[in-house]
Amino acid sequence: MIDFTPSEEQQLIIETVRGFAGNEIRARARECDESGKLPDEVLAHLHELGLVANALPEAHGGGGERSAVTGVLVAEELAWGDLSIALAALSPSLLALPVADFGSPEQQAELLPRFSGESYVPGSLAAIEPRHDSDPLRPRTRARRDGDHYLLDGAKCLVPWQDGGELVLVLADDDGTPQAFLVPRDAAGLDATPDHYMGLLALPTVELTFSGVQLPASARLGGDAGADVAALVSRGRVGLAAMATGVTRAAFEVARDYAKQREAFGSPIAAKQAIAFKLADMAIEIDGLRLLVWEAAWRLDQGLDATREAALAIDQARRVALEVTDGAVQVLGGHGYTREYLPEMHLRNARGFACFEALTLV
Amino acid sequence: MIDFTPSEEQQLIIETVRGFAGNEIRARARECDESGKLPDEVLAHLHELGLVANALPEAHGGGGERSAVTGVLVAEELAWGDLSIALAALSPSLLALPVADFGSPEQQAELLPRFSGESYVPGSLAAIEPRHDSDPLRPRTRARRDGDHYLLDGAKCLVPWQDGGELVLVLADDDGTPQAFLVPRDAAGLDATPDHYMGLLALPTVELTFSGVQLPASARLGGDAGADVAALVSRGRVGLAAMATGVTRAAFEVARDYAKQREAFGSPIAAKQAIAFKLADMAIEIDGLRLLVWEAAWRLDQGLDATREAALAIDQARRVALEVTDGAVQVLGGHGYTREYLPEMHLRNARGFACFEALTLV
Amino acid sequence: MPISFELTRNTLNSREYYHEVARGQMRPISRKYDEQEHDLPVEWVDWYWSEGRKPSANRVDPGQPTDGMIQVCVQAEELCWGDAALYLRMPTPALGGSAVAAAGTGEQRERFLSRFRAEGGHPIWGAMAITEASAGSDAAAIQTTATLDEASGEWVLNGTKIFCTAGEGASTAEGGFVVVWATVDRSAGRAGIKSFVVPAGTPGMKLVGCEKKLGIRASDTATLVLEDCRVPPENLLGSAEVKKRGPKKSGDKGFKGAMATFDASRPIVAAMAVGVGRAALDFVLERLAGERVEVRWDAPASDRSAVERDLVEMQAELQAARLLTWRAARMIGLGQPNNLEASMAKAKAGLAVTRITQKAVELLGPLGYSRKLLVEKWMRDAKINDIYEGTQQINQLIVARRILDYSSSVLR
Amino acid sequence: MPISFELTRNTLNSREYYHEVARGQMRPISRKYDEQEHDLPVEWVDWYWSEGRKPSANRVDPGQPTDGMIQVCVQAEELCWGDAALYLRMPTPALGGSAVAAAGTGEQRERFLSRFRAEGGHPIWGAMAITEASAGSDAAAIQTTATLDEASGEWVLNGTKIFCTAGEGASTAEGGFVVVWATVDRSAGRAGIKSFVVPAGTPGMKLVGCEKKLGIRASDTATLVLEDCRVPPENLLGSAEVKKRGPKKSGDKGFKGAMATFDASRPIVAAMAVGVGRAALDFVLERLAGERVEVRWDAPASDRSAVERDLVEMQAELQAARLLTWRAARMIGLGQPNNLEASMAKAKAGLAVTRITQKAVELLGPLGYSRKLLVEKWMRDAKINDIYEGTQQINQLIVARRILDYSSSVLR
Repeated sequence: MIDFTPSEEQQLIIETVRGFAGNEIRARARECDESGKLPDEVLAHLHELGLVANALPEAHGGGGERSAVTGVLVAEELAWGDLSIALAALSPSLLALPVADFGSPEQQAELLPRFSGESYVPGSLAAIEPRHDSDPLRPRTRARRDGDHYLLDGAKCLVPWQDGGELVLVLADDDGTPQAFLVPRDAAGLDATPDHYMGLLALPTVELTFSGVQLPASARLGGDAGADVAALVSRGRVGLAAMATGVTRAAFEVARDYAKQREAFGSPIAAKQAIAFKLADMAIEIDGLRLLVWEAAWRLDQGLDATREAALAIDQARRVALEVTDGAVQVLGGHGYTREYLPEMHLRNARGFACFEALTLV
Repeated sequence: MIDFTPSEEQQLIIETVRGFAGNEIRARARECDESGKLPDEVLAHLHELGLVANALPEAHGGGGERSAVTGVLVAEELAWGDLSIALAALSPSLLALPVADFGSPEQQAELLPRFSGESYVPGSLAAIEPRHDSDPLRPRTRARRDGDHYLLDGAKCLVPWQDGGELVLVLADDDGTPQAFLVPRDAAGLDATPDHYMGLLALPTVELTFSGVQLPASARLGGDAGADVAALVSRGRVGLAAMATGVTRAAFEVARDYAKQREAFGSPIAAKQAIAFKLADMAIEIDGLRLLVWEAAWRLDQGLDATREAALAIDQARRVALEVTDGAVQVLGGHGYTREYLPEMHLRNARGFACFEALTLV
Repeated sequence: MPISFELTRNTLNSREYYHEVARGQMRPISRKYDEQEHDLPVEWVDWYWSEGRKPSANRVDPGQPTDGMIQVCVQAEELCWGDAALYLRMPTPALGGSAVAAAGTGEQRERFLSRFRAEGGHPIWGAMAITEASAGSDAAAIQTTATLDEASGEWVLNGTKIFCTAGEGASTAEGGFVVVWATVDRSAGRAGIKSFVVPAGTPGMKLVGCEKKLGIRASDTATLVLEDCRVPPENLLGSAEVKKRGPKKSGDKGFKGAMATFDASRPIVAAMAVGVGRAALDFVLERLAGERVEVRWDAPASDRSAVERDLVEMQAELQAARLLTWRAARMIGLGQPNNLEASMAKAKAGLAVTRITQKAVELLGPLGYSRKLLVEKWMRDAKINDIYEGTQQINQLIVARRILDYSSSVLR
Repeated sequence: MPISFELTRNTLNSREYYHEVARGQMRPISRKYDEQEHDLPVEWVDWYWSEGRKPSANRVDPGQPTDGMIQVCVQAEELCWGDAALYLRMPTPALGGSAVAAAGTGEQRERFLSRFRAEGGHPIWGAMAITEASAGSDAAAIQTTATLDEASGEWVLNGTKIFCTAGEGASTAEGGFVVVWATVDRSAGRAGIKSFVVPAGTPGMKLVGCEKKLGIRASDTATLVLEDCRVPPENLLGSAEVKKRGPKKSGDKGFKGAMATFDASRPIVAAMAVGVGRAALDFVLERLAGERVEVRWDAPASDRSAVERDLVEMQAELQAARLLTWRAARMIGLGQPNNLEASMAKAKAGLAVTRITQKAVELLGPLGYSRKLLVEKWMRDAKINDIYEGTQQINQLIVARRILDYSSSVLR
């Protein structure tokens, strides 16, 4: 039976995360954006909530409650607080979920407990390449099998790269199919240069170059069959679309509240149709996007193919994220153009969804 | 020096055509749409104005005042009156202008005087094919050279086909390049079936099938070099974009006048921002489109390549025509959905610009 | 219930059935009744009256779980995938029935609605008459009057109603009825507006004619004149009492109650829109697939063709509209107020399918524009969804008021 | 003149010159002063003061035909193709100069503007201060007061101005000035609003700081406080007389006159927008051409790639914006009222370049989003064009009033 009500447990999680995001994350969003630094104490606190660990197998210290639907509910709330912090808080998933899905028993036993331990350990996934037509499923970074090891050559960008991480999961072309490789950050031939973007200022990211980086054959996830990278990419799109929902909701709320409080020509600007209808359209688009995200996540949880639904969700997310955040800046007028208010940051972050791939996973 | 003022002579033509369109054409637009018939007396009167003949060479009875700029000014005003009637009134150009540009001296001497004679003689050009990806420059209708004649095979649609015409100009692929062929309407192997569309109801059109239609080699315009079909297509796009300007202006004006007169909640609906801003956007888009059309036409008159400018104009025309006419229907609400008011016809006609090619030439 | 996107077996069965009805009964006569604008589509009306309305017809097992209003939405979507105009011409109580069900007494519901379930007889229609020449979106501006004839106790109606969907059938076919909105006290504004059931053939109710329209031409959109049209007191829906405005404007609850009918009907209207949009989208997808033009779901945006991008966006828009519709429908079953969500669904669906069908015409080039196919008809039909049952603008207004917590006096 | 799209030789020469300036002087320091947000771009300012402002610099031969205001638009487009923020930081009288030129006497023009043409000296700026915290688009709501000190004959200004472009330079660099809008009589509404030239360094005018902004970071957008700031009577622009509203509202001509400054400035602002949009578009076209992604101008829409379609639409939008801008500019030279056309140009250009630059970021994928290129900066810079000098909404409002022939009291 069709229903749109989160379970009681999910509702509790939503409220917890929303409360924390509203009180702790939002308050630091601007400062983090300006300083280009993540708030360690916030990440530590979020880790305590077990948002990632809950999804990991019980055998490896996790909660055994993997659910993409829960994942998108959490992702929306965190991104509603702040996109950079949300991506950082959930970055352990970038390594942990693929290892849980495709890692060998040894890899799982070695790596998964790290992410359900007492302290926060960041993850990292390299899916985007520095070209206009970057495509996570057709990477130009190449993995060449050479005896019992692989050699990686190529480049990636927009790779989350927080201190404290040891590995990065890299998507590379292996004889015509995309595969995922576990690469130590300090591997020889791997060069990491900090890069900077219009948005995501608080999230440390790097551009990676691979020059004959040598990896053992076991570095490739998924054994002989390899990993289902297409499924990973779908999970990434659904997660990102959920975050887009959160960012747009945040921008919408600022615009709505501003429009009700700001007066011009003797009445609140929200009482003018041009502003009111714009806000109405935003609200409709955000709700429509959220439902597409939920459907895609639900399909993932049912074990159904969700390639199409993930594509629909991210397609809408890209459009809606831009329109709503741009609209929010517009509603605030001159104030929207300043960094005193958040919408300009929402706009900078939101425009990134046009090229974001696999920056989070559900 | 940049200027946007029609010459005095052009201004006089605009006023004449606008007056006639407002008084005579507009009054018959609905009746013609419902009956599917053209008003002969209106076409006769428009012929007397010499709109086509003026552009033909003096040597063949014309006025020798060929100007694409004048052409688009006239096309906009006529289409502001009614699109079907406008296309019919200017249909002689479909044959006369290509013959004037590319016909042999014999063809010019034989054909051109017909169009500057006392009575109206319709023209006809077959550029569109019945497939989703119809492309006038890459026709699938093929002309095969066989000794001293050509054999034509293929199909066309949306071909203007008024009574009284004897020839149709057909675009066909000749060994990899598009060429234009003069085909007698009664040629053996040529079959014409009336076809019907969402709009253009008053303009008789046919679907043509060519089954080994045999033509003398001289039927191909342009001598050994052939005709510059790409230039013809650009002239067609500019003419159509001008007509789109006219149709949208007509729809806009109905919507504007309705909105000022119609009251709801105690004031004219035009005094509501949602309606007023929509009308403002329409006005801006129409003016922007017109200027693109003028620039493309001006380039044609200067003998400059106008492929790009024609593409820009028709690209905008397609978008603007749909948005403005749909918006006009919306402004009129329930009344806009009825055939008591013109915008629903404007919408039906305007949507056709998405597939119209070379239905008029300047 | 947790979040789920799985339709019940009942809904799936019902959808399959109505899809077959749409394909087999409606599509073959779609073009015919688009061209024969004001003719009664007898094949369809008779089939529905004799077969389609049977309780067993929709293949729903009442003993099994249902999706409630979502199931109704799914049915509406399928039938409008068939033909939206024929759907509107079905012999049912339609919006007139919704009004009786919402505001009528048990006796009134029995008296006016049971006949639609009775076996045999001839087809009948219900309709609702609100709009007037000078009262469109502004329903409170209604000029039609209802005057109490103290002597007979009858209400005497006078006025002219336009845009009355199914108004020809409802006003002329014996046994049907039109619910007419009229004011019993103009000085009371909205509070003075009441609705009256006027049986078909009542002296004084005259069918003036039907609108010639852009689309949904098989649907009879009537103009009705009421001239000293008398209805008995038991045909008034709700109370005759006019509650003048109190300090908190509680006085217009009657009007608001009537407007609330729309909260229930808008999800269905939105579902109808989705049906038309899907008709065009399904057709385009199939036709282009035949030409080897298909969406590669895993391709990056930078590698898509323009057509492919359109097809992705059309599907995303349609699905967003459908899910917003289902959400609003689901809330009815849960007893939750859905005024905001119903208007969101209606606004989104109306705009989405207008664009989808317009784009479908474009994507098929001259084929899309031709009357040989139905795509051009679907574009004409779809546009009504931006207009009736609250225009795009009215639904934006309702959404805006809700999200801003503004009354209709602040935001208008 | 007949319809023509041919720029004069003068304009072409001038365009070539300013293009070289943009390429050579501005682009190399674009990123630097985007990152060093509040620093004075000394290289640029000094170069302009010593070289760029020379009358001979723009390569215009006064003996030959010119395109008048269109030439000014072409120059603005080129320089903003270089860097819109650096353009706004140029040591010129800017909008302050426009106000003096429009409303000042010959003596005032000489006194305040000639110094910008004088050789040598140090860079100075003019600025206009209108906006206040509670008076944005609604300029008539200005709270800053100007009180006449009968004793000295001086005007005493009190209030706070925000969003004053070039306000840091104009208020602090000796020789510059800020034109401050203030009311001399609140009860008179618009008619009471007058403008005053406040020389840089006038006691009582205090620079509070500059806004941190999304884009155009090299431009100093200042907050200025006026505390008992005294200016002599000869610094009032126009008449001190307050014409109270007559029966036909002729009383607010002073205000309208001031607002008319915008009719002259809006085409230039629109041209600036076009410059930013073209910067992004040129870059994307060149970059993608390097990857063999190009527009085939003769291809049908059905055969385009999604990227190709975007590139066509971006070029059409930019050219439409440019032509609307030139039309509004041309009307100034012809002495025709251009209030409608100027607002059309501004509205179209602001929206078009916002979308074009946003799309440019998208088309280049992660490269577009990266700070290694300037595309992301152009997107941030472009957005100001939807906001300043009348937001998108204000310009829509002006256009709507004109086409509907509605006064500001009917449509607001």
